[in-house]
Amino acid sequence: MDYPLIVDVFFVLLAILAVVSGWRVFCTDSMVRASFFLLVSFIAVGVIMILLAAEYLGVAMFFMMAVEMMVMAIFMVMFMMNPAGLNPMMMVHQHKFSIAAGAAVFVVLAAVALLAEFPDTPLPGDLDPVKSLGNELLGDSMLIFESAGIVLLTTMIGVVVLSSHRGRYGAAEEGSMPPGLVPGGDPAGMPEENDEGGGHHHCH
Amino acid sequence: MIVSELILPVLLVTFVLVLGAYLVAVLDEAIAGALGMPRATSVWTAPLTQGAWLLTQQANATEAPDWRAWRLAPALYLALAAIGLAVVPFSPTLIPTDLVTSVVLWGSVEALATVVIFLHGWSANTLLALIGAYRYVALGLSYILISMFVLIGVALPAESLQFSQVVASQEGLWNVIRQPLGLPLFLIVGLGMTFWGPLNLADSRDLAGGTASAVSGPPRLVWNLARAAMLVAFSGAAASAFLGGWLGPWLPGPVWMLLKMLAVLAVLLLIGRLVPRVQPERCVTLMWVVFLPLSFVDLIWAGVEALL
Amino acid sequence: MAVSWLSRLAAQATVPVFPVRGMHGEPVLHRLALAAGIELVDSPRHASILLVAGGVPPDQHDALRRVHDQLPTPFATLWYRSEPLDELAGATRVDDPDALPEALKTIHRELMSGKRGSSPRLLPDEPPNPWEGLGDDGHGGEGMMGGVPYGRPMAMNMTDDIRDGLTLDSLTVTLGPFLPMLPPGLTAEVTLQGDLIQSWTTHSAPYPIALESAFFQALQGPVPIAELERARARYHLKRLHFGLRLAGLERLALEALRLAFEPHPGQNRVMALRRRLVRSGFFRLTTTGRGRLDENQARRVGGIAARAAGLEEDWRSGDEGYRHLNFRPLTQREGDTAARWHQTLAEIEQALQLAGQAERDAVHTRRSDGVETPRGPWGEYRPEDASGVLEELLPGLEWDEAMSTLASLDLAPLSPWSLEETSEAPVPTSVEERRA
Amino acid sequence: MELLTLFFIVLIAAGLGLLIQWLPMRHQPMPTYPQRAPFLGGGLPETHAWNRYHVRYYPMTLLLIAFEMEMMFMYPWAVVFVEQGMKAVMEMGMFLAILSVGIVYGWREGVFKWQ
Repeated sequence: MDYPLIVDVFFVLLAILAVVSGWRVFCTDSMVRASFFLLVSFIAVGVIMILLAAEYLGVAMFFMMAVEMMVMAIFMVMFMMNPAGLNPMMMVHQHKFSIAAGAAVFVVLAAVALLAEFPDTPLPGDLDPVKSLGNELLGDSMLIFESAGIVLLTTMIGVVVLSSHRGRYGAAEEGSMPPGLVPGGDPAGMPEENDEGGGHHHCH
Repeated sequence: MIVSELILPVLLVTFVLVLGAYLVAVLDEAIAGALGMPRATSVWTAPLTQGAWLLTQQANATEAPDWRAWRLAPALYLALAAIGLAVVPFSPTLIPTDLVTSVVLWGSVEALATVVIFLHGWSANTLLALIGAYRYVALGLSYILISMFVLIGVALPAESLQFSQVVASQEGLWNVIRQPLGLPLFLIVGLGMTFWGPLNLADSRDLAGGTASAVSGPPRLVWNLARAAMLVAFSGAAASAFLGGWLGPWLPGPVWMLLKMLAVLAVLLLIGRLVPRVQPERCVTLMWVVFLPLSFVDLIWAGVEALL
Repeated sequence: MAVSWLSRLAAQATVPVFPVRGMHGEPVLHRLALAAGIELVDSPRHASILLVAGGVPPDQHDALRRVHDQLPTPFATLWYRSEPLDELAGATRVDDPDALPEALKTIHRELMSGKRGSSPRLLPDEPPNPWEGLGDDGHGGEGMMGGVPYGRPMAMNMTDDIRDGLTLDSLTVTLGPFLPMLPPGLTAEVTLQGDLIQSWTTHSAPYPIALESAFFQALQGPVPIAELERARARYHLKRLHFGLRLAGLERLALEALRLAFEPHPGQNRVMALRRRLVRSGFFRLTTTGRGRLDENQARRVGGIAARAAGLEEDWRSGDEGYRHLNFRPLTQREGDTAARWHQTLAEIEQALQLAGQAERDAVHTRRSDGVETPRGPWGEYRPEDASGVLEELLPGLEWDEAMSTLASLDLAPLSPWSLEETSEAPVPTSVEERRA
Repeated sequence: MELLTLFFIVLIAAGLGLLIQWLPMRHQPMPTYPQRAPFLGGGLPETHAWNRYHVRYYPMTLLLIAFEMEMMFMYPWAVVFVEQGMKAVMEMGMFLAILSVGIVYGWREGVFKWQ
């Protein structure tokens, strides 16, 4: 394919940016900084994707990662000691194992990159990747797409169940009880005390 | 080619951004004066004198700020405003950057703005700024879905994610009439992005200035400038998504575009002066329970309308 | 060259003033709020002049020094009816409220042109705690959390949250006495978890507020009800100004203030203000039904807060003069922030209506063993500081809710002197105008 | 080319933002420690403000992530909407219905309130 030299230059610069900021994630003391270094890394990758003509995916990457890293930063700050890194600390654990794992993954990926035979079919010039993506979503992959919707709905419900403190029937830790069907009656929809049939005991 | 594709767009964006930010300040002063607030100096010089004063004031520091993030946040916010304006078409040919997915890019500007505004409050390491930052995240994460729905709504008839195509699709009828819910919802997004007026949860009065409470001097100037610039960028997006961008009789396209941007700005600034600040918790509930379902309706409306 | 050009431009800017609200300093700040070319800002970082309006008790001088030192250079101080701190003996002092706006502008101009140097720093340039380089990496202390990194310890007091029981750090700060959102003089030790107030301990009460002399005369003998009720309406309109400004409705806040400065504000204008307030969404958007006082607390606070919680307590009901005007105390039921503002607006309207009626018939008060002040009944005792209720009321509220609740409550004790007496310096304007 | 233009625009805007801050600040001395103390109206904090901050809308953020995932499918879908006609309408209807269930459920459980 024919492309100007400047694309190569930008690719190299962005690749360096992605790797360096990815590395900085592990050497900064502040959780918030770590999250946003990761964001920078993802943005660099996103720009590379745009350079590779995957315009929608690249821009979507900015979008998704900005939101996701923001949420990650929030949760980091909520649950980690010393979230701002006022005292220095080590961000990495299990050094030997992680070095070995990192090296192994690098070798495997590098091998894939070098040894695999990539298809060399040039794309048609008038291809509109966004359009083909849309047609795919409405065509062959419709079922996958819709089931993804259902899966995400389950995720949402799971999230709400796990994290919401304020249930429909009162605070979660008080063992929220639905109100009775008659005033002062037993909670509605609760299983009987001696009923052991609930859920996971049934294996088959 | 270099001139028309590189230098001209860059100059155009810089010029509109700076001039627009100045006009935002002038317009806001004028609206305040018209609503009966005491103003001594002329509205035309007030932003300049205020800016000059901020340049002479010492830049404040806090005890242990996250220096780099603190200084970068206003500059990055300004850069995001520039990106936002860069995807806005001024005429069929005068488009600073005509990306195929410019509508999605605009969405990511919104998402990244949340990050930058959070950083501005977080880096100061002071209580009031920190509360402002976290509050803003609640708002930022709430309006983003509304914006997505509304923008997908305008992309439907255009069959494209490109702002220039969106404008072109409004040749017959502007989206503001075709999708009546779209513009009001999008204006809410605009107020949220710039935390202006009723949605000023980040830099509010009950936090003594919130994320800006600990900054002074030049960094504060850049922050104010960036906020105004973001309003300009937003008005560009709103004008091209709903008001038919460059379309209009008699006048040349770019002039129409600028006029429409001014109109959007005037509406936003007026809302900012007339509506009280929404309580944060209520704001999140409103966004999810009222405005988000409304944006569903808008999308369905847009979909049905596009097929008819 | 360029710099002098810049400072010439800066000299013409709207003067950003951070007001330190001292004792009896409110009236002049209300005037400044209406003055052109002056902006009252909320953070000392945004100001070029520190205006100390009214006296500051000696035990709060340290807090004043801290606020003074937080203004970025170049800045100056101006003392309005207040003795400058010893270190700042040469600072400008102005006692005439009419001369104040001009004085502020002059100081700003002189500051920008370099004719006047910046105010000196009062506190030594030292970190709050010495930086301790201990531990493995030269940081604060053992492990991740210890020591005093950058001169301050880290927040590491784990407490259970009162809303959802998550155990997370809490942050303890001392707020006030000059925080613009709090009543002037109020200091409190506040523990926050996130933006939720976990505990609130009031350390010092708000400064006493001075009422107009009409209320004092009512304790001596009969006074015209018209005068009394107009003074009441003015008092509440000024409170409304504060609440609306905090809610981001600057325009209506100024409208309320302008009404307060009018000698004979019309009832219909208050009604128009109320309509605009409702239409702007003030009651729906800025309040969430929190800040509810129970009966006991409401009685302790008295006045508007009590009647907003449904207590029909009003000295005026026992007065012959008022009975002649068919006075009946208004009440609300909810007793929360919104109800207090509804009650305030209703009472302003009622006061103006009573004033109009009383003027026609020249009705005077009959009772002089007590008076219903805007702050509550003054019979045997003067209404006292009620900031104790905050300790029960504010925990569990989010910051914005807490601040709007605070604005809707009137907690300060009443001063034994009237508004006219507290301005001891000679005042050039007539008494009639001063009262406004 | 568009990317290059965008790159320059970002560079200029961010550079301008940093320059305005940096130029006047070059020769300024560091503010004194009392000036750098957090503004609390004369009061002081006991500790740094950075702490394990209790973000009270955390369930909402999680809901948002799940939601946003689904939304990203919708952009490409919008492009082919008119082409596909009724099929796209049906799909959108299903999609929005699924999403609405999530929101209604979250609302009933009080997710959009401060925990």
